[in-house]
Amino acid sequence: MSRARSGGARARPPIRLFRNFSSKLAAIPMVLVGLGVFVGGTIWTIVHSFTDSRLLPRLRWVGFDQYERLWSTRRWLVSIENLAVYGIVSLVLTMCLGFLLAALLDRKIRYEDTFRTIFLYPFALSFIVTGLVWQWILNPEFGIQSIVRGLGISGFNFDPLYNPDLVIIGLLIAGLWQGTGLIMVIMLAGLRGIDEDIWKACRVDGIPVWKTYVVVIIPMMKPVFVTALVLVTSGIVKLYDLVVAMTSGGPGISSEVPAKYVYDTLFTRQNLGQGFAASTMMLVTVAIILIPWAYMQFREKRQ
Amino acid sequence: MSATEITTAAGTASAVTPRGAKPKSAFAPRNIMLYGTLIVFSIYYLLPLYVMLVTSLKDMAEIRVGNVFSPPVEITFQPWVKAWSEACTGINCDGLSRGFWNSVRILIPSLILSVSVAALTGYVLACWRFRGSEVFFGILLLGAFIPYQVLLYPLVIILREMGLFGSLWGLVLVHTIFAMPINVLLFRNYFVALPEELFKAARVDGAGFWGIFFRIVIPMSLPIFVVSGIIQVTGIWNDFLFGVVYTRPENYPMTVQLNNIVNSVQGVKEYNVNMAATLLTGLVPLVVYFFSGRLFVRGIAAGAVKG
Amino acid sequence: MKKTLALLASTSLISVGSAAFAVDLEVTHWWTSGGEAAAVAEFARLFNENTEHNWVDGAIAGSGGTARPIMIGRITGGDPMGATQFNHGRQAEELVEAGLMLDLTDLAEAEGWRDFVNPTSLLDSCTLDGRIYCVPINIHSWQWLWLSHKAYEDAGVPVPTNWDEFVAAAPALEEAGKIPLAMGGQPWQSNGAFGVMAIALAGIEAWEAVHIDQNAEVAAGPEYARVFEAAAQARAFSARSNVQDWNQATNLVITGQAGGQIMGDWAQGEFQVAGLVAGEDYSCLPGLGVNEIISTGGDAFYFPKVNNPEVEAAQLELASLMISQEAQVAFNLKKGSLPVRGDIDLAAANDCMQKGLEILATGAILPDANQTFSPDTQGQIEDLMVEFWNDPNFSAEEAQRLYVEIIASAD
Amino acid sequence: MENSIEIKELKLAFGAVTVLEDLNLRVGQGEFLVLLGSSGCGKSTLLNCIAGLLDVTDGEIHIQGRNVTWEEPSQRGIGMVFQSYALYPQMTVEGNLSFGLKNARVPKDEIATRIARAAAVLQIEPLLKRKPGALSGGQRQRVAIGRALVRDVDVFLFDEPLSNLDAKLRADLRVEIKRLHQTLKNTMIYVTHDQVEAMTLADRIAIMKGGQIMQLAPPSEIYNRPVNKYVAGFIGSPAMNFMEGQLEAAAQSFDTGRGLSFSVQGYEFVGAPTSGPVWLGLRPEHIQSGRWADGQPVQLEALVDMVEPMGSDTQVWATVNGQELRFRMDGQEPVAIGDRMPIGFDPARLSLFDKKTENRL
Repeated sequence: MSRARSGGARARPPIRLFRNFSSKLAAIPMVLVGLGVFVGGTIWTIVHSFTDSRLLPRLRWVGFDQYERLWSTRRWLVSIENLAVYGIVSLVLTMCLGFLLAALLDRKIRYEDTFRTIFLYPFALSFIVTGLVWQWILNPEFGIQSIVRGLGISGFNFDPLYNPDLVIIGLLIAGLWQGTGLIMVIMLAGLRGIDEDIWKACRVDGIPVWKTYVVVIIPMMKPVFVTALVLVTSGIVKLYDLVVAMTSGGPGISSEVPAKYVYDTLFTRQNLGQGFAASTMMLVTVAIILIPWAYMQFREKRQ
Repeated sequence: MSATEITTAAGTASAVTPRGAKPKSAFAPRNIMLYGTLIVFSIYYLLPLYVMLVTSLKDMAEIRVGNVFSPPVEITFQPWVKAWSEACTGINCDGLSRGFWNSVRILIPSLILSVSVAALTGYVLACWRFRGSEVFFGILLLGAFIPYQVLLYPLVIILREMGLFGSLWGLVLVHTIFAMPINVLLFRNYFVALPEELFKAARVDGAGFWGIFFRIVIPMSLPIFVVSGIIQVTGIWNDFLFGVVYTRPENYPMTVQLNNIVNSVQGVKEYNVNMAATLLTGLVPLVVYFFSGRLFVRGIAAGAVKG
Repeated sequence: MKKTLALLASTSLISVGSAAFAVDLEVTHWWTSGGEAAAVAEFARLFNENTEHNWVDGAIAGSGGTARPIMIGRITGGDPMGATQFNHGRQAEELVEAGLMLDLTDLAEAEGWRDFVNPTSLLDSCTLDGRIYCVPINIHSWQWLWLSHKAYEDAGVPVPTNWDEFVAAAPALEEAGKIPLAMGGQPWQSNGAFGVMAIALAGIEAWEAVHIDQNAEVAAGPEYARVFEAAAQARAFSARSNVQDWNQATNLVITGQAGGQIMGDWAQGEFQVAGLVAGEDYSCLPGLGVNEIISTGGDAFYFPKVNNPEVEAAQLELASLMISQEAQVAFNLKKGSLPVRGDIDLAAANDCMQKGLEILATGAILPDANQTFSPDTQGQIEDLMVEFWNDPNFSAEEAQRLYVEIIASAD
Repeated sequence: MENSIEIKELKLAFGAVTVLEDLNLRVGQGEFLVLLGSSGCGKSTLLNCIAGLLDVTDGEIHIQGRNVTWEEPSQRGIGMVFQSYALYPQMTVEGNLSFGLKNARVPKDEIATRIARAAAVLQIEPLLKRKPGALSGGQRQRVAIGRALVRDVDVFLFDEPLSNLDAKLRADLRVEIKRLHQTLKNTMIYVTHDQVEAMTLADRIAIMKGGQIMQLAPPSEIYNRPVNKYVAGFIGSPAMNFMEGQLEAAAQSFDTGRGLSFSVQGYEFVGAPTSGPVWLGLRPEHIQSGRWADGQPVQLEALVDMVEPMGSDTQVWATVNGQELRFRMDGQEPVAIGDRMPIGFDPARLSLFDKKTENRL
């Protein structure tokens, strides 16, 4: 029957482009977004970082001037330092906390659904909302500080949002609150994917539970950790909304972050060249972190 | 001699009574620790929600005298009414209600378009690889790390050239673009994990690119659609930056109005109205979470963890 | 009223007589606090009542820093609004250069803006290559110290009449549990307060040398050293004001929790909304009571090009209306700012506004920092100021050194 | 139309890696061909090329006289059965069977007839309304076969269809496939790594290694006259004994050089015998022991190292003059470690391979 239909059998290989034409058609959005927006936008940005563009982009070259100024700007240096501190602490804590919570939930407990929902719901809320609520709770006049003082401990001081040395802690409290839930779910999914027999083997071998996690389970969950790492890191690099909603970079410039510097210079200060230089530096940083990782992934696949 | 006897006695005893700890009761120290830790963490996670709720039900006088954690003495819904329909930005005093419907109008097309484009792209990458497709995938993944601010300006230019700037569709397009990296990753990983032979069987059965996608792949992919859907609902609903940059005021989403209400302080900061507005804004994603949390975990297990 | 109508008639003559066509004109601005919203509502009311057109309000809350990028994005993105607020000065310079703004010269000449706008420097900052591109609508001056009578009564000291008295009275306020100086955490507030102190304490000559000639030597000199010392002192006075927004800080003064606040004349609106009476409940010291001088910054409206003759006609009508006597009076009374016209009677204005008008009449005016520095330089100074203002260990000398660096490379 | 399938000079490469090279194969009308080899030998790849699921780099594939090299899989007139069954989980059994026919726009009543016929042949009528998730492994594979059956094609392709089943089901279904072939008389190409399946089912077996067909022959020939050492070692369980040694062409004798030598007179050489180093292959089941060793042309004495009783017979690991040998003996015969016993065999059943080329001599 099918034979009858295709009497004129094609003996020649078709042109490569038209083979599976539909799939090529369906790949167009990806190609356009990848090349047009991500690559194109990035190149455009890098090119304009070597100009003195102000409010509107223009191609008047100034070499590395923008970069020289960038690296002699205190606010940028503070921003980088803040991001490094926040990034490292938040990465470590998010991973640890996410794993801890997932491990606890994985101990065949009762009300697992309830606990899981409680840990995950903040992820549904925007950073704007997160920032507002925690700003309110950490407000020394209404929030935790006043409650504890009300209990009679009058010397209690906890006003991270008004103390330049502690403000990163304030951001972390809110950031972790919002972000750990997703990581917990990913870790939980990873834990559920581990063969029950592994647990049995470890029990038979008499390995304590904590040691089983550290020595056996965590190494087995490498791909899960990689996924989580990618998610957390990409979020940290983009850290902006939370800072704007909670502190606006204050007190002083003590909680400024690079993304905010980029936004402010681009749009408020109307200095596109400088903003583009800053965003190029952010991209370079990301690339320094990502390229070795991508290379490793690629090599692993080859083997 | 006596030493031998003692050993024997001990040996006998151990033969009679089972060794090792007895099965744990519900109040074993280990369980208390387990649940104790969970409850402590639950307090940390629930505290803000509680504060928001309690504050939104108090009137301003009570807020000024009490602390944030005390329950309302007299429950008032006035802040909610005000947040929804009366709060002012500039000279418009219609609260969040207008923004709510705008957000719905933005959410639905953005959700449909971004999830379908991501699913289709993931399908191409998983099942119909072509020369260079992996390179494009790599570029997309790198895109996930580009700070939005970097692309804000180029996108203004792209949208302007397309004549979409300021329109609802321009914003839908922007949401679709920025949703691609992470969602394509999810879909691709999920589709790669589907048995390859199924795909071959369908080709032998004469199903083409679209036939396999619609008849075979989609019906098997509910969990990952749920995950992608949830991520998109929250992402799009909570977006502030794109909403404000790429649309005009009559299309401003709810978050922009939330920001306006919270930031346009007229006299004293009305914390109760702010909290009510905050809760109202977060309501849609919260409801989505509460009802599909279980599917979410299952989908994550299938899509994000493998590969 | 008659005059307004006459003006409107003349406008419609210019605008090819198509005024009968109703247009929804979207107007973006960042006026969202109580007094500001009331003021802008006056514009909207007059526009809706006196023309066929419709005011579509595009308020963006936050501050100019939040709103401006959105406005610029809209204009450069090819989806311009009907009219938009900018501060006087250089914020919109490049947009005008790029030909994105409507040329208002014909309207301005027909109505004779140059004859009644006072000071004329306001119109100059709207002018590029002899063409006029914006409508100045008010004059805002930064140089005010707002003082709460209640706070000083509570502390049992007389209300100061100049900065030195204010400094002297500060310890008494501290003792009474008051904050001597209220200060919001936003960068522009720190920067603004510093600017005020610079004019008042360094003197006009030094200020002009730094701002207009961008003379770094003067910025490094003893006059400015004094300013930085005073700012360090003010920083100590304001240490306990844990607020972000400027009107939150004003509220501390209104409620008597704080002694005073250095803030522009827009704070006036907040006192008014709160029902306080100038001279009785609060007082205001222009130029910190030291140098009675005001800077003439303010707001202006620009009209992006839309290439639609009907909308263009409506834009011109709005421009004409905004500078009309009736609108100027209604708007500025609510806003607490000074009108841009020298030919109107503001008998209804209160004590503080009258003071401002008097100073304006004597010509003791300076341009605003927004007119002298680019937004970029302004931003750099803001960064410095906000850091200085919030870090008690940041010495005045160090701040001055960094300030000099910025001035040296300013544009 | 003598050949059902003809493959000419087939080449398949992924980038720099060549998987199949210059492969030629002819499959007769109604023939049951088994592609046999260990994993990674290219047998499944070849099947996928025939099915059109992989695009070939070079060469031609003809099915029923038609050049189908660039046809879509569904247009090639093939049906295919997969190892993992590959049933569409969201469709009922009936839906699975009809999916391909619907895609080919076969009329409804025709679909019904064909499904009914296939279901009857495979005895899956009661399962038609169920979904695959509710079926056992054996039932699923029947449905998968049914899916190929309803297509009413001349060529069936099986890709390790029994590998996911347990031993007993595998044996049952094997018989059933054989019976199906006898009834339908279709051309069938069957990929497996299981030599029992290959030997029992095949008309001809193609043994593959490294993307090339080593030997294409009926099972008995493969078993008795393997063309090279690889094929010889691959087929047969337990595996063939191999001895390294020297062949004396003139004397027709073999010498390990370590104290064991015997005559190979009676061995059928492929060409003229030449002296030189060789591998000598001897199947364990061709070695007679105990009293059955009497009368064999070659007789030796073995020392028993290890014994594996299997019930029906016993496998013995022994040493003969320093040379390890495995052989089988009757399960009822007594044997113990350390026993010495006579063994014997017929050189006609030996295999001799050149040491260097490993090809049959």
